[in-house]
Amino acid sequence: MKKTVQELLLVENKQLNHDNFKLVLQAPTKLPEIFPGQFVNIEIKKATEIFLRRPFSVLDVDYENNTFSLLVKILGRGSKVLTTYEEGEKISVVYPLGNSFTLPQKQDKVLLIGGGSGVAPMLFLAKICGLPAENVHVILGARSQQDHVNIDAYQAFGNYYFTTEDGSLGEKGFVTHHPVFTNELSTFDRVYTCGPDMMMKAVAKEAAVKGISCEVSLENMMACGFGVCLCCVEKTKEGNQCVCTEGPVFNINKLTW
Amino acid sequence: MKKTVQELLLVENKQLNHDNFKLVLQAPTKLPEIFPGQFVNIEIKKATEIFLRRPFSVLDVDYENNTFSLLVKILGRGSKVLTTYEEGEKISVVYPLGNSFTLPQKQDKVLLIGGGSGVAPMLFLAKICGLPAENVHVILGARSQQDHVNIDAYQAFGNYYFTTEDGSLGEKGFVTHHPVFTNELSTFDRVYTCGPDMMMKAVAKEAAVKGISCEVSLENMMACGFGVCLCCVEKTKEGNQCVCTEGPVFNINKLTW
Amino acid sequence: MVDLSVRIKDLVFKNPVLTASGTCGFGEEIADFVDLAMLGGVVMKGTTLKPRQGNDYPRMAETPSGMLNAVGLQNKGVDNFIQNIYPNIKDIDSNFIVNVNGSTIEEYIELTERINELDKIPAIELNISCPNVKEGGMAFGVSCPSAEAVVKAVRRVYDKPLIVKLSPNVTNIAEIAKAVEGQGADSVSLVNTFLGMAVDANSRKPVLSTITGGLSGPAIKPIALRMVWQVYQAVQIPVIGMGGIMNATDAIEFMLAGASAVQVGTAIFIDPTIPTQIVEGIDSYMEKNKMHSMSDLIGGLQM
Amino acid sequence: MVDLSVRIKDLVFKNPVLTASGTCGFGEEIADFVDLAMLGGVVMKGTTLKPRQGNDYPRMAETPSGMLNAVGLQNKGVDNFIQNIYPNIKDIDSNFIVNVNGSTIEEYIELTERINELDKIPAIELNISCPNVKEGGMAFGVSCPSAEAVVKAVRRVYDKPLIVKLSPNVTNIAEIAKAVEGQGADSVSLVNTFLGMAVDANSRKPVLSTITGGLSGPAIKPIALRMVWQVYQAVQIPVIGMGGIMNATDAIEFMLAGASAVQVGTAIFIDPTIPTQIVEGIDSYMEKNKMHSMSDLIGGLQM
Ligand SMILES: Cc1cc2nc3c(=O)[nH]c(=O)nc-3n(C[C@H](O)[C@H](O)[C@H](O)COP(=O)(O)OP(=O)(O)OC[C@H]3O[C@@H](n4cnc5c(N)ncnc54)[C@H](O)[C@@H]3O)c2cc1C
Ligand SMILES: Cc1cc2nc3c(=O)[nH]c(=O)nc-3n(C[C@H](O)[C@H](O)[C@H](O)COP(=O)(O)OP(=O)(O)OC[C@H]3O[C@@H](n4cnc5c(N)ncnc54)[C@H](O)[C@@H]3O)c2cc1C
Ligand SMILES: Cc1cc2nc3c(=O)[nH]c(=O)nc-3n(C[C@H](O)[C@H](O)[C@H](O)COP(=O)(O)O)c2cc1C
Ligand SMILES: Cc1cc2nc3c(=O)[nH]c(=O)nc-3n(C[C@H](O)[C@H](O)[C@H](O)COP(=O)(O)O)c2cc1C
Ligand code: FES
Ligand code: FES
Repeated sequence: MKKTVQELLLVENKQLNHDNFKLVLQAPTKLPEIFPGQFVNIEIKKATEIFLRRPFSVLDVDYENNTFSLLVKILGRGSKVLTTYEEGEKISVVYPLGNSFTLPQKQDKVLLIGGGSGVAPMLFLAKICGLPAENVHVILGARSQQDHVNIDAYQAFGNYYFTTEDGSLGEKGFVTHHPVFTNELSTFDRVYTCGPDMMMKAVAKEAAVKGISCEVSLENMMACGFGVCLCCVEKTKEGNQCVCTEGPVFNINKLTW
Repeated sequence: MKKTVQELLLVENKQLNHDNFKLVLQAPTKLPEIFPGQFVNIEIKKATEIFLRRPFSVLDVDYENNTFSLLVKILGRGSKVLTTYEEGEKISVVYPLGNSFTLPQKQDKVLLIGGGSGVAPMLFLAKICGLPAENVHVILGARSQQDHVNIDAYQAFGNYYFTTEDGSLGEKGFVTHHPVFTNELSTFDRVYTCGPDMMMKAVAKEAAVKGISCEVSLENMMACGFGVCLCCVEKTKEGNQCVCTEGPVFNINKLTW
Repeated sequence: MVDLSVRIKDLVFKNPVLTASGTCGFGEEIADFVDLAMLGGVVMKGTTLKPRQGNDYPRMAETPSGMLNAVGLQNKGVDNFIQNIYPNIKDIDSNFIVNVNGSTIEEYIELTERINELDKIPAIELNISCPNVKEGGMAFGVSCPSAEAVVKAVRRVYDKPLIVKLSPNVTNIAEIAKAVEGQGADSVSLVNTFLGMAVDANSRKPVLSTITGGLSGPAIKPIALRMVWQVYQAVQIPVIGMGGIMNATDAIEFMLAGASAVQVGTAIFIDPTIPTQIVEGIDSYMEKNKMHSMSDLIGGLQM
Repeated sequence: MVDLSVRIKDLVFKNPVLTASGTCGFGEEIADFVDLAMLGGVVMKGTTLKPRQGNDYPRMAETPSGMLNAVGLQNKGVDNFIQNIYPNIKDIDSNFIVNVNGSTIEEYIELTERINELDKIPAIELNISCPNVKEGGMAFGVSCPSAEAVVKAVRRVYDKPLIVKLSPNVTNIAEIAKAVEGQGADSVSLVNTFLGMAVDANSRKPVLSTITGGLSGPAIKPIALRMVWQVYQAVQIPVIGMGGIMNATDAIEFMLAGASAVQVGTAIFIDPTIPTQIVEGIDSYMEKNKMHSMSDLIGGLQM
C-alpha cells in the first residue's frame, strides 16, 4: 500500500449528532486497499491556528466510487473547522497510514469495544471482518445518549450494545460494566478496542486476565503520521515504537500497560 | 468618530470583474459617520498564513441599513481569501479609521483620479462631495478594459473618463496621458488621487507645477491601523507621520515627494 | 470576583495584565476601544531624551504568526511627554509606566531623572533590549557587564520600582536576569523582540529599510515561555512575561511558568480589546479552578 | 533547465535542496512520496554510537506556525545503521549525509570514524546543537571553545566534507560559525531548533515530558533567515540554511541571504513532496529571472 498525498474531494459532510460528523472523501484515482484501524492525515487550511495535519481513522471504504468516510468528533479547533468544510471543497490528505487490526479467523467470536471517536474503526472492522453477524458483538460507550452516533448502517454486521455514563441509553456505566463484558468475556476469541486510554486500559486488563487476544488502537499525538518525526511513540516491550507506523493497532502483549 | 472593533455581517459579496469584488458589511449598531478616504481594517480568519488585519477603503455607506461597502481587489493571499467569504458570515472589523479627503467648496471644479484599488475612495468622494455632476470629473486608469470595474452606480455623480495601458478602453496610456489631465488640468480647483504610488506621484507633480491643491491617499503597509505601532509612516515635511491616523489622505504640500 | 492584584515591590497592580511598550502608544490611542482603568498597567511607547524620527519606511513585515518591526524608537522626546502626554494620563486609575531608552548610560540616567520628577509615573521599564537602534538598545542587554552597568547607574538615581526589560537574543537569559537583579532591579520583563529578517524574493531586497527587525507575536511564544520559566527559577524578583500572548490561556501559561504579570503587545494590533478580555479570562479561570489569589497561579506549574 | 548544482568542497549536489535531519528518517520513509534521486541530498536522522530510546512521550506540541519536539535522538545506533540501512540507500543517486551526535568528544570521534568507512556516505553533518539531550548536543554548540574542540577533534579523523550544524540559541551565531570554520569545517548548516516550551493551562503541566523542546517550522523563519545572513557575511565556507522553509519562495529567500543550499525539515510533516516541489520552484524562479547558475542566486540580496 503506497502512501500518497492527494487532494481529495469532499463529497459528503453530514452531521450525525451534536459533535460528530461523517465526512466522505473521494479520490481522483483508484483507492488502495484500506483496512480497519488505518487512518488518514488531513490538512486543515481554513483556520489561522492549525499548523499540523490531523489524523482520523477510516470509517468505511467504497471502492466503486473511490470514496472513504471518516467519523469526525469535534474536540478542538482543528476538528471543528474541518466539520465546516462544504461538499465540493478539496482537502489534502496523506493516506493510507498505519497498520490495521488482525482480522479474525473463520468461526472466531469477537468483541469490539468503541468509545468516543474510537467508534469509527470498530464499525469498519465489524463490517468487513468476514464473520457472521452472530459472532460479532460490539459495545459502544459514550457519556450519554446524545453522544452516541447512529449505527443503523452497521446493524447487519453484528450485535450492538450501548453504555452511557448517565444511563440515558443502554446500560449505565462504562463499557466494562456491560454484562456482555463482565459476564461473557471468556466466550470471545478476540477483543478489539479503540477509544479513550482509560477505557482501553480497563478492557486490556480484563482481557489479559482472561488470556484473550486483545488489540487496541492508540491515538497518540502525531506530527507526521508516516514514521519520520518519531513524536508519536508508545513504550513497548521492544522499546519506543511509532504509533503511526508500528501502530496504531497494538496487541496488548506488546505494550507495557 | 469613536473607533470600534466589531463583528460585522457580510450581507453581499459580488464579483465585479476577474479580480475585484464588492463586499457589503452590516453593523449590529448604528454606523458612525464615515467619510471618503477613511478605511476599515479586516481580520481574515479563514486562512493559515494571515496574521495581521488588512486595510480597505470604504466605497459607500448606507446609513439606513447600517451597511458600508468595500471594493476588494485580489492582490495576495489575504485579499483572495477575503473574497471567498460568503454572505451570512461574520467578519471582525476595526473602523472607521484614518482621516478623509477635504470636501470641496461649493462651485469648485474637481478632478478625481483613481487607479487600481484606489478607485474606491474616488467613487465614494464623487458621490458625496456635494457638487453638481458637471463639476466632478473622474479619470480611472487600469491595465486594460477587463481590469476596470463597472461604475454605473456612480455615473450620476460625475463625468467619467477611462484610460487603459493597452488602449482596450478609453485613452491608451496612463491617467496622466488623458486629455482631461494633459489639457485641462489648470481648469480644476482641486485634484484628488488614490492608486499606485507611481501614478499618484505623477499626478502630484503636475498639480504642484500648476499650483492646484492636490490630495493623495496613501496605502502604506500597516500593522495596527489606529496609530499605535508606528509602522505605516510616511516622511513628511514635519517628520515621519502615521498614514493610518494623520492620513491616509495627505495634501501633497506636506509630503517630501 | 477573585483578587487579581499583584505587586512589584510596594506597587500594586489591580490585575496582572499590562499593555506592552510600543504597542499601545501612550494609552490614549486605545482609549476608544478599552477603559484603561480596567488594565493592571500601561507600558508606554519607548521614550528617549531627544525626539527621534525612527527608521525609514518600510518598518514592518508580516511573518508566519508574527511580524517584524523596525520602528527604531520613533518618539517626540521626554519634554513632549511631560508637557503634552503626562497631563492626559496622570489621573487615569492604572499604572502608567515609562519605557526608558538611551544610547549611552548618561542618557538613561538623565531620562530616568526627568521621569522621576513625575509623581504619577509609579515605575519605569528600562529597555536594554531594543533591536532596532544603531546605538545603545540591545547592545546593553546582551552581556552581563553592560546590563549591570546600566542598571547600576539608573538604580542610583531612581527609588521607585525599576523593571528591566531583557533581550531574548542571548545564550543564557537567566544569567542576565540574575546580573540585573544583583544591581537592584525590582523586576525583569521579558521578552523584547527577536532579531529577525525578511527578504522579498521578487525584488531580491530586504523588506525592511533596516534589513533586520524585531520579531513579535505568537510565533515567539514557545521561546518566550521557556525564557520566563528559566528566569523565574533563577531570580527572586517578580518576572513580567510577554511574547505572543493573544488570549487568557496564553497569559495563564506564562503565569504558570512563573510570570507575576504579563504584557500584551502585538495582539493589540489584531484587536485592542484583547488586554481587557484577558483580564476577564484570567478571572474566570481562577474561579473555575477555585484559585483565590494570584499566588495560586504564579509559578503554579506542576512537574 | 537551469544548472541547479552547488558544491561543498568537491562534493557536488545536483540541486540545493536537502531534507533536514530528523524529519525524513533515513530517506526510505519518504520514498513512497518522492523519488529521492530528485533531491540534492538527504540528511538522515541523528545517529549515535549506541542505540538510544529517546525521551518519554509526549514529545510534541503544536505551536503557532510551528511545533516543539523533544525526540531526544531516538535511533538504533551506528551498527544498525551500517547493517540495516546503509545497504538500502548506498546506491541511490543523491547525497546521503549522516547527522553525527555524541555526548562526549570521544563519542563524536568514534562515530565519525565508523561513518568514514562507508564509501557512499559523502559527508557528515556534525550536530552540536540538539536541544533535547541531557549530555552533549547543544551544550557543545553554544560556546566557541567547546564548539571548536569538537570540530577540531572530528576534523582530525575525517577528510570528507564536514558540515557543522549550529544552534540558534546563542547571542552571536556568526562568532560560533567563524570559530568552527577556523577548525576546518567545510560548511555550516543552520539553524537547529530553538529551545522552547509549552504549558497546558488545564492540567497546569508542561506539555512535553522533558518540559522544554526544540521549536521548528515557519514561526522561526525570520530569525533563521537573519542568522544565515549574518553567518554568510562572517565566513568563507558555504552556508546551508534552514528553519521554517515551506516552499520555493522561502528557499529562495534563504539563498538570497547567502545560503548555498537549504534543508527542508518540518515542512515534510505537512507534505513530504515539498522538497521536490521546491526544486522545481527554484528552477522556474531562475528561468523567470534569467539566472543561469546558482551563484546568481546565492547571496544575491540587493541592499
Ligand atoms: C491514529 C488516530 C486515529 C484517530 N481517529 C479519529 C477518528 O476516527 N475520529 C476522531 O474524531 N478523532 C480521531 N482521532 C483523534 C483526532 O486526531 C483528534 O481529535 C484531533 O487531532 C484533534 O484536533 P483538534 O485540532 O480538534 O484538537 P486540538 O485543538 O489540537 O486539541 C484539543 C485537545 O485535544 C488534545 N488532543 C489533540 N489531538 C490529540 C490526540 N491525537 N490524542 C490525544 N489528545 C489529543 C489536545 O492536546 C488538546 O488538549 C484519531 C487520532 C489518531 C492519532
Ligand atoms: C489605507 C488603505 C486603504 C486601502 N484600500 C484598499 C481598497 O479599497 N481596495 C483594495 O483592494 N485594497 C486596498 N488597500 C490595499 C490592501 O490593503 C492590500 O491589497 C491588501 O492588504 C493586500 O493583502 P494580501 O494579503 O492580499 O496581500 P499580501 O499577500 O499581504 O501581499 C501581496 C503583495 O502586496 C504587497 N502589499 C500588501 N499590502 C500592501 C499595502 N498596503 N501597500 C503596498 N503593498 C502591499 C505585499 O508586500 C506583497 O508584495 C488599501 C490599503 C491601505 C493601507
Ligand atoms: C511595533 C512594535 C514596537 C515596539 N516598541 C517597543 C519599545 O518602544 N520599547 C520596548 O521595550 N519594546 C517595544 N516593543 C516590544 C514589545 O513591547 C514586546 O516586548 C514584544 O513585541 C513581544 O511581545 P508581543 O509578542 O506580545 O508583541 C515593540 C514591539 C512592536 C511590535
Ligand atoms: C521532530 C524533529 C526531529 C529532529 N531531529 C534532529 C536530529 O536528529 N538532528 C539534527 O541535527 N536536527 C534535528 N532536527 C532539527 C531539524 O533538522 C531542523 O534543524 C529544524 O527543524 C529547523 O528546520 P525546519 O523549521 O525546516 O524544521 C529535528 C527537528 C524536528 C522537528
Ligand atoms: S507521527 Fe511522526 S513518526 Fe509517528
Ligand atoms: S498602522 Fe500602526 S501606526 Fe499606522
